[in-house]
Amino acid sequence: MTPIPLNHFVIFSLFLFSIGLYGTLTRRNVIGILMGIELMLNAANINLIAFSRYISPNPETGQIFVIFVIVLAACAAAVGLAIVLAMYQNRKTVQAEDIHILKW
Amino acid sequence: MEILYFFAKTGFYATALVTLAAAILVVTLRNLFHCALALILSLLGVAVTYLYLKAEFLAIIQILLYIGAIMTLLIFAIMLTHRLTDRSVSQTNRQSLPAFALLAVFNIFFIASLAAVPWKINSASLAAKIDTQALGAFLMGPYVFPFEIISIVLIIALVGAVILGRTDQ
Amino acid sequence: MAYAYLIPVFPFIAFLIIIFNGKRLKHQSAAIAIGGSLLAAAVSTVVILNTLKGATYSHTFEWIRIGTFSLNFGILIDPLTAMMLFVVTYVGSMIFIYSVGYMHEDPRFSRFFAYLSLFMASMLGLVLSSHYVQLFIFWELVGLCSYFLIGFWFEKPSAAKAGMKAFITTKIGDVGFLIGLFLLFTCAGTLQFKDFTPEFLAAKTQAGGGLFALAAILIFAGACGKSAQFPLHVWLPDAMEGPTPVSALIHAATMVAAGVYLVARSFVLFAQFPQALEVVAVIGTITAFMAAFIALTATDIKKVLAYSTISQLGYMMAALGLGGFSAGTFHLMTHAFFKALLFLGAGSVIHGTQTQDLREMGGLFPRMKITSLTFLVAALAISGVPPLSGFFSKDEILLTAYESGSRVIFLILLVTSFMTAFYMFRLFVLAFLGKPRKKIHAHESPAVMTVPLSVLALFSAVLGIPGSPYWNHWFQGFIHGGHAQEIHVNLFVVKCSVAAAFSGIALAVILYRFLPKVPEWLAKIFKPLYLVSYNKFWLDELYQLIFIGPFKKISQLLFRFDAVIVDGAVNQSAVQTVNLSALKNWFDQHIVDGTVNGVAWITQRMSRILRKLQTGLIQNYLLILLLGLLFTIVIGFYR
Amino acid sequence: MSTLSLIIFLPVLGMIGVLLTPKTEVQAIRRIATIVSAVVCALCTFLLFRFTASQPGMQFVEKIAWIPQINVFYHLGVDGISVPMIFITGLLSLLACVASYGIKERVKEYFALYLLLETGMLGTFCALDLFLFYVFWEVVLVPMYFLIGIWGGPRKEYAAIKFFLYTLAGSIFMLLGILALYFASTPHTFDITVLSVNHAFALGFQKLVFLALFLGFAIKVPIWPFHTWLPDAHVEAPTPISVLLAGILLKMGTYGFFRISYPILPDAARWFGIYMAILAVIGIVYGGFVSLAQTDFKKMIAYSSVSHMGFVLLGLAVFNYSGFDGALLQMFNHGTITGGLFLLVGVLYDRTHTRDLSSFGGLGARIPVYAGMLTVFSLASLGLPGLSGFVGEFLTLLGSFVTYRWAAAVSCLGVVLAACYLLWMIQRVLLGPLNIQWKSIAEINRRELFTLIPLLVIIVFVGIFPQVILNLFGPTTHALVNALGGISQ
Amino acid sequence: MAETIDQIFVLAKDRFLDLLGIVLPDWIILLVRILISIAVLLAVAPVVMMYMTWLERKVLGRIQNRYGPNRVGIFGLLQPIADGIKMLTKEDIVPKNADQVIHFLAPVVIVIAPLLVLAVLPFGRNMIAADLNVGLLFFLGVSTFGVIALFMGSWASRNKYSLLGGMRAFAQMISYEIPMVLSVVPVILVTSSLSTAAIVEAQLGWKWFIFTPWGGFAALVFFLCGVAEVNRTPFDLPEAESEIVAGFHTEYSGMKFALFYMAEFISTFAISGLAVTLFLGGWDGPAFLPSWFWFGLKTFILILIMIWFRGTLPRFRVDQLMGFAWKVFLPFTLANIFIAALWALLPYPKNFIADTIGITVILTLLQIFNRKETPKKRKYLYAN
Repeated sequence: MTPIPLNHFVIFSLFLFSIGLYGTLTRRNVIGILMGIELMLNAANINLIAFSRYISPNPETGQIFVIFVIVLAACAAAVGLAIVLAMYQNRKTVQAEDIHILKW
Repeated sequence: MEILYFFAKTGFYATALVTLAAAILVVTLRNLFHCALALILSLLGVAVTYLYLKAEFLAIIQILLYIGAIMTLLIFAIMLTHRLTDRSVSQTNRQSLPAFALLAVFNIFFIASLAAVPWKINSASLAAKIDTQALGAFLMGPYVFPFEIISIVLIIALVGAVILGRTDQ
Repeated sequence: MAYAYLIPVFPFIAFLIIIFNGKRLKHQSAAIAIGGSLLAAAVSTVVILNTLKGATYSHTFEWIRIGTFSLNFGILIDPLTAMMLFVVTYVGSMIFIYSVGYMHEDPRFSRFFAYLSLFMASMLGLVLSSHYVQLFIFWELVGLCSYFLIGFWFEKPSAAKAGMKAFITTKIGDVGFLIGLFLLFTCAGTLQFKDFTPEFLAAKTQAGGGLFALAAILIFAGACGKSAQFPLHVWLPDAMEGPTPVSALIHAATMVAAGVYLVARSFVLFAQFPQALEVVAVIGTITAFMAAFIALTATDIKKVLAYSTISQLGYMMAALGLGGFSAGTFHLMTHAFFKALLFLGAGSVIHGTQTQDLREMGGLFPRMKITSLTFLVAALAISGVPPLSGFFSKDEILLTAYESGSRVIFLILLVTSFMTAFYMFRLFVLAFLGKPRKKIHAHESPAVMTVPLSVLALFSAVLGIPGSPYWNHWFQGFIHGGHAQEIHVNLFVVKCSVAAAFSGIALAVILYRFLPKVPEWLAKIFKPLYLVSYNKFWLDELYQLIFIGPFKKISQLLFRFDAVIVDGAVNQSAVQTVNLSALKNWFDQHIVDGTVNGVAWITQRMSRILRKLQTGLIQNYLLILLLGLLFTIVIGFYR
Repeated sequence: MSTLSLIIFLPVLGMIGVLLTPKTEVQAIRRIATIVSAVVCALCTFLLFRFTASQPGMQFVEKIAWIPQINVFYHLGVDGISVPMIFITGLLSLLACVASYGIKERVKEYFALYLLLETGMLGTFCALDLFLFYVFWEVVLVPMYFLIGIWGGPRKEYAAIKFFLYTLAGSIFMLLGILALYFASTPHTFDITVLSVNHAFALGFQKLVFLALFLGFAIKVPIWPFHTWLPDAHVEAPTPISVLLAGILLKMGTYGFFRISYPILPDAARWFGIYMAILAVIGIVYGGFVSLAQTDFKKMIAYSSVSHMGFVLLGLAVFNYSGFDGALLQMFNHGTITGGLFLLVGVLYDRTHTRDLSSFGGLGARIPVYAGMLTVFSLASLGLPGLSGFVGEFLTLLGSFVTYRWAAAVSCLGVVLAACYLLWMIQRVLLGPLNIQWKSIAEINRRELFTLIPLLVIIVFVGIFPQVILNLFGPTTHALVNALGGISQ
Repeated sequence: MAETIDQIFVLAKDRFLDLLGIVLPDWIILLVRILISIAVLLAVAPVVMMYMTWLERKVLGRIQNRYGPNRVGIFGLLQPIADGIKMLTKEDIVPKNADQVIHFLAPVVIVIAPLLVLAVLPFGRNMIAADLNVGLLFFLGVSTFGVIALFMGSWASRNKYSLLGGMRAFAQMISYEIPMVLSVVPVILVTSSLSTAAIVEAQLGWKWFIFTPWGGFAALVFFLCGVAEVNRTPFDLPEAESEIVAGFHTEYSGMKFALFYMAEFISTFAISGLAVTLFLGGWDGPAFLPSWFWFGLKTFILILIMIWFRGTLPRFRVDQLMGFAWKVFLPFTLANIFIAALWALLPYPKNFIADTIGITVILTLLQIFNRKETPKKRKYLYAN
């Protein structure tokens, strides 16, 4: 039995990342952007685990880093959503393009 | 038994396909609620991918944590979007085409460069079994410092979120 | 002898007790003060008796030491000290006792005794000092007590002023004294009394003694201030604002004699320099005459006595200046007793009549017999009627003057002697004889006052004997440290003296007892002279004109100078700084800031074009970022 | 932490404590400030006794690198010159703190600034690094400005600004001098001990630097004609601040001469001696005359400070043992005596709300204890033997007489003038008929007495046993005189 | 004999697979082995659910002094089947505005989660469908899927009551999940395993965790959180009929409604089973009866307790509900971890005492801090 080639994981994660990035770039809704970011983070996680499993002599490092990333993602989500909430309360919108007070 | 492994491998590719399909739905669907559900599916797929990488603990953690996170997202999606079904409003901005083009170029370059890399596979690592206990020992051993830092960051984020989200009474 | 330091300590302890418990003690404070002075007197007596046997004592300790320089204070007991101890403790004790009666009604009774005790302590410290600086310290302290006691009834503005005048006037002298001390120290390198021997001085002044003489004269300036010598005598008459016992103790018997004591103590120094002695003699003579002249017309009973004191101190100074060490000191002693008696008698009169003006008194003799009699004894003594004490001492001074060869001084002193007798009996007649000129309820003073009067009268009467030919001039020998002095009696001088005394007495009695109109008539005839006397040579006014007025002017002027010029300069510099700042501000706003604004304006123009890049859309930025990333990758790929 | 740092920074701790107390808790704030001041005072006394007087060098030295790039050290130490100053600072701070109970408004800010001021003063007397010295010197300035400017009298703003700007102008020159010393030394150093031992600068340079430092110190002393801020500041400042101003701040100027100008610039010091003597004599006489013209109680004492500090300068100008000892003793005495006088003025002002001398009169009969105190302090001020003022003036004059006879002789006029204005003041306040306006004036109370008695004890003690305190700084000043090549007498 | 009865289901499965092994290749056997387990669970679960409804109605009836179902079959034993037929045949109504797809998906998804978690429950000795080494986490993780499905259903219904119910359910379940997970941590700590089978092994021989101080309290917390997780009285706010009609399943009928119901009951069963596994020794019991019997007995006792709750307790208020989770359970469970650690560290008599003291202290502190706050009398600084 041969294991699944590493490149397949990497390409999978690359696609996942690209899709997430696409969402981040194109979504008008801030929540949509957050979703895109979640996807990107997951793609990164896959890479972390895959590389540590395949390449690294210490296969646990990737997993541990993924734990950290998940926690940080949770933090980011919490803070990000709080910001979105505050934004909505102040400006009654969650559209990214409506929020441009820093323009000029 | 080979056939089972074949099934298993096929299962991976199927999962990957489902995951990517769901991800595409996430970024293209108009309805945010649907997007979120698609995201769940996508994340589930990632969890399964973890299983293929023999990271059971992480797979479960992925489900456990992201469900809560996405539930929250859903709530926000509902609370903060008035016109979920309003078809007249575009959900994407005007840069989808350049974004797509750029990403396509990016992917092409990436894959092209990837093919040129000869990975040195570490077979010992590949075969190693890392159960939850071992992970815990690592977390409490060599990685205890980042672990503690992360917990502090978590607390800070928590407090920050509370303060940001508080309405001025 | 080793217990001599206790002498000033007793009164000082009394002072401490009284000052801190004044309110509680009330009249008991008198007992404490008297106890202190009597103990001092007792110890003094022991010391004096030892001294009489020829013993001297000195003890020093280091007070300040800076590098090689040190001030060694201590106690020095020699015949001069012994004599002063005798005067201070005995007269002092009598006056303490007298004060109990005199001050009985005063609300600040115990304060009075506290000050008296402090004075007593300081005075005793002064006479016991073995070092000029130590003496200076006590010198100042007695001055302080004098200040307090003159201003004792400070509710009277005149009293308060008199105290200040006394202090400041003597302070002027003291400054001279201090400079003299510095000079002396610089020249001699020591200020220890016993170091000043003729041999020492001779060795030091071989190169020339000008500075020494100057130092001596400056020290004499201090004595001038303290002993109310011309021209610093003006404070003493005013000092009569104090209670009469104070006048008696401080301004007649002891403190004012401190100046004489100082000159006597420094006699070796003075004797070495004739110039200094001359100054002393001249000043003393002038003072003696001038004060006596003023006393002729004074109408205040205490003022008469005050000028008399000045005059007598002038006598002493003149004697010292003429080289009559023993004469001066002898007169100091006798004068202390009879002048104290005179003041106390006057006090008794004032106590009995509640007035000080001679023109309001008269006919007191029947009502105040003891006072009158004792006063008479003192008056006779001061006039130089033999065989009372004043006769012997004054006679010796005149003798000294006569023998010094300076006839002018002798004559002046003789005239002064005549005037002394005259004004004393003018006083006596006006106060005690004749009929009361005003309705006064005069009454004899209580025993506590009359007994000291009697004791002092006794002393006044007999104290001349030790210095008289009858005792073979024992005192003179004693004061010179046991060397018997060869003093021959000059009968001419005696005759002159006695004649002056009796003529003066007779004239006074005749003029004021029997021919009351004549003095007024005389005053009209000799109006200029009368006015000179009556207005005390206009010295106060003169000082006011040439010193105090200008001083005040100067201070006002300097104050204005300070406010306008010095402070004005400071403020003006501030104002100019502000003006300059305004100018700079204009420059800053229009030129410097203009440049800055111009640059900013250009920048703004440019940025208006560039700011289009800032879309404010985060995804736009992200896209550009991605583009950049891609660019980098491509570069990296095809490098 | 060693003693000196403790002494210096304890008030800062107290300040923090005060700042952390709610401003309504006036009682607690006062208590904190008093306790801190008391502890500092106790430590200063402890220092006084632990100090080995016979050694001329620095003791209790602390040296820590502070800004090593420019060779700045946190360098503390005391010798015979600074120990009495530190002691009097600790003592007066405590007494003035107790006297500050009369402050009724903005108590919290007041005590906070007060404690900061205390730190600045103590630091100035301990610093052995020019940089550190300058820092503390300026630390004194700021709280003083506020203390006068907020709690002062009617013209407080004017007085505060004048004080601040004037002193600051002086400090700028001082800073220039310090920098000149720094750049002239090799290797560059701010260390006073090093500068004074290892460096012999050219006379011309020394003169320039001396002049710069002189301006800084002269304004603080203040030396005529730089004195005009003093009467204004004194009159407008609240009583305890006047006490500190007169008792300690003025000493910082003369202390600067002792600590910095003289050891580092000995040649220039000798060269300038005669001019300093001239200024001193002018100050003494001028101050006396101007005091005589005053009708304001506080202003009179303020000008008397000019006169008295003139004596210090005179002693400084003569370069011999007695002159230096006298100057230092006079500094100490002036701190106690004038401090006491200002406290007494404050006592009277609290009761009558006027300082016009002509409006009093006859108070001696009504408030005898106060009168006694005022009299004793005045007498000490005018140099009555037996009290401390005399010893200082005597030694100063003696020392100056050796070098400049005329100066000493003219200065004696100052003594007479002192007698004049002080006695006249006593006459106008205490003597004469009672001004009926004050017939129910209250006697000095126990708290006020507490602030005066320690000073009184010191005045009497030093007056009678001056050798005790002379021994304290004698070795140090004598070493300084020897180093300056002065006369050892 | 007892051994045979104990292992009767396992033996049956093995025999069957042996028979199949004769004709089929290995990999099919392996698949079948898995499929059999799945099939059994899928078959048993609805039956259990059906008779749980019966049991509930019966017991409730007795509590309310009435009979309960008694018409269909003896004691109404056939009532669940009748109900099932009724459900299947009822009209399936979908609201016009509803999100069709999600409205359909929700009941499907919701039933998956409780069925999945059954896989890691050890029903008896060797009777575990999948002995995962992260079994416990699997249970907890998968069971949260229920929330998603519930929310999907509530949102898709386009009914404000539904949505409110969904929101409530979300808040409640997320809140209670935290103390629930934390209350499990001591068990993991002591057994150092996440495998449910291993946990049961650790308790064999009457060393049930409920008998330890920390275990007792953890069990209590876990059980109450479990009740809340499955939205049963007194935590049934998401479907509070007096407030929001029927909550998230207002717009469901027919079989879809039945699926919701089924999910709830299977969840109840699963949670009870897990509580038994974690704290009550799982299938451990006197050997005279088979292990699966003991497991079933204990589970049903817990289910009966839940029914008893429903029959006797009123509903919580929303703020009380949240407060209970955050202010009482959360701090207590956190402290409990520490106490369990003490237990694991110290020797026997000492750890008992330490734990008892610790729990007393915590309870006291909790009581003090959660005391109803009576505002202090206000001090007026400026007004009077």
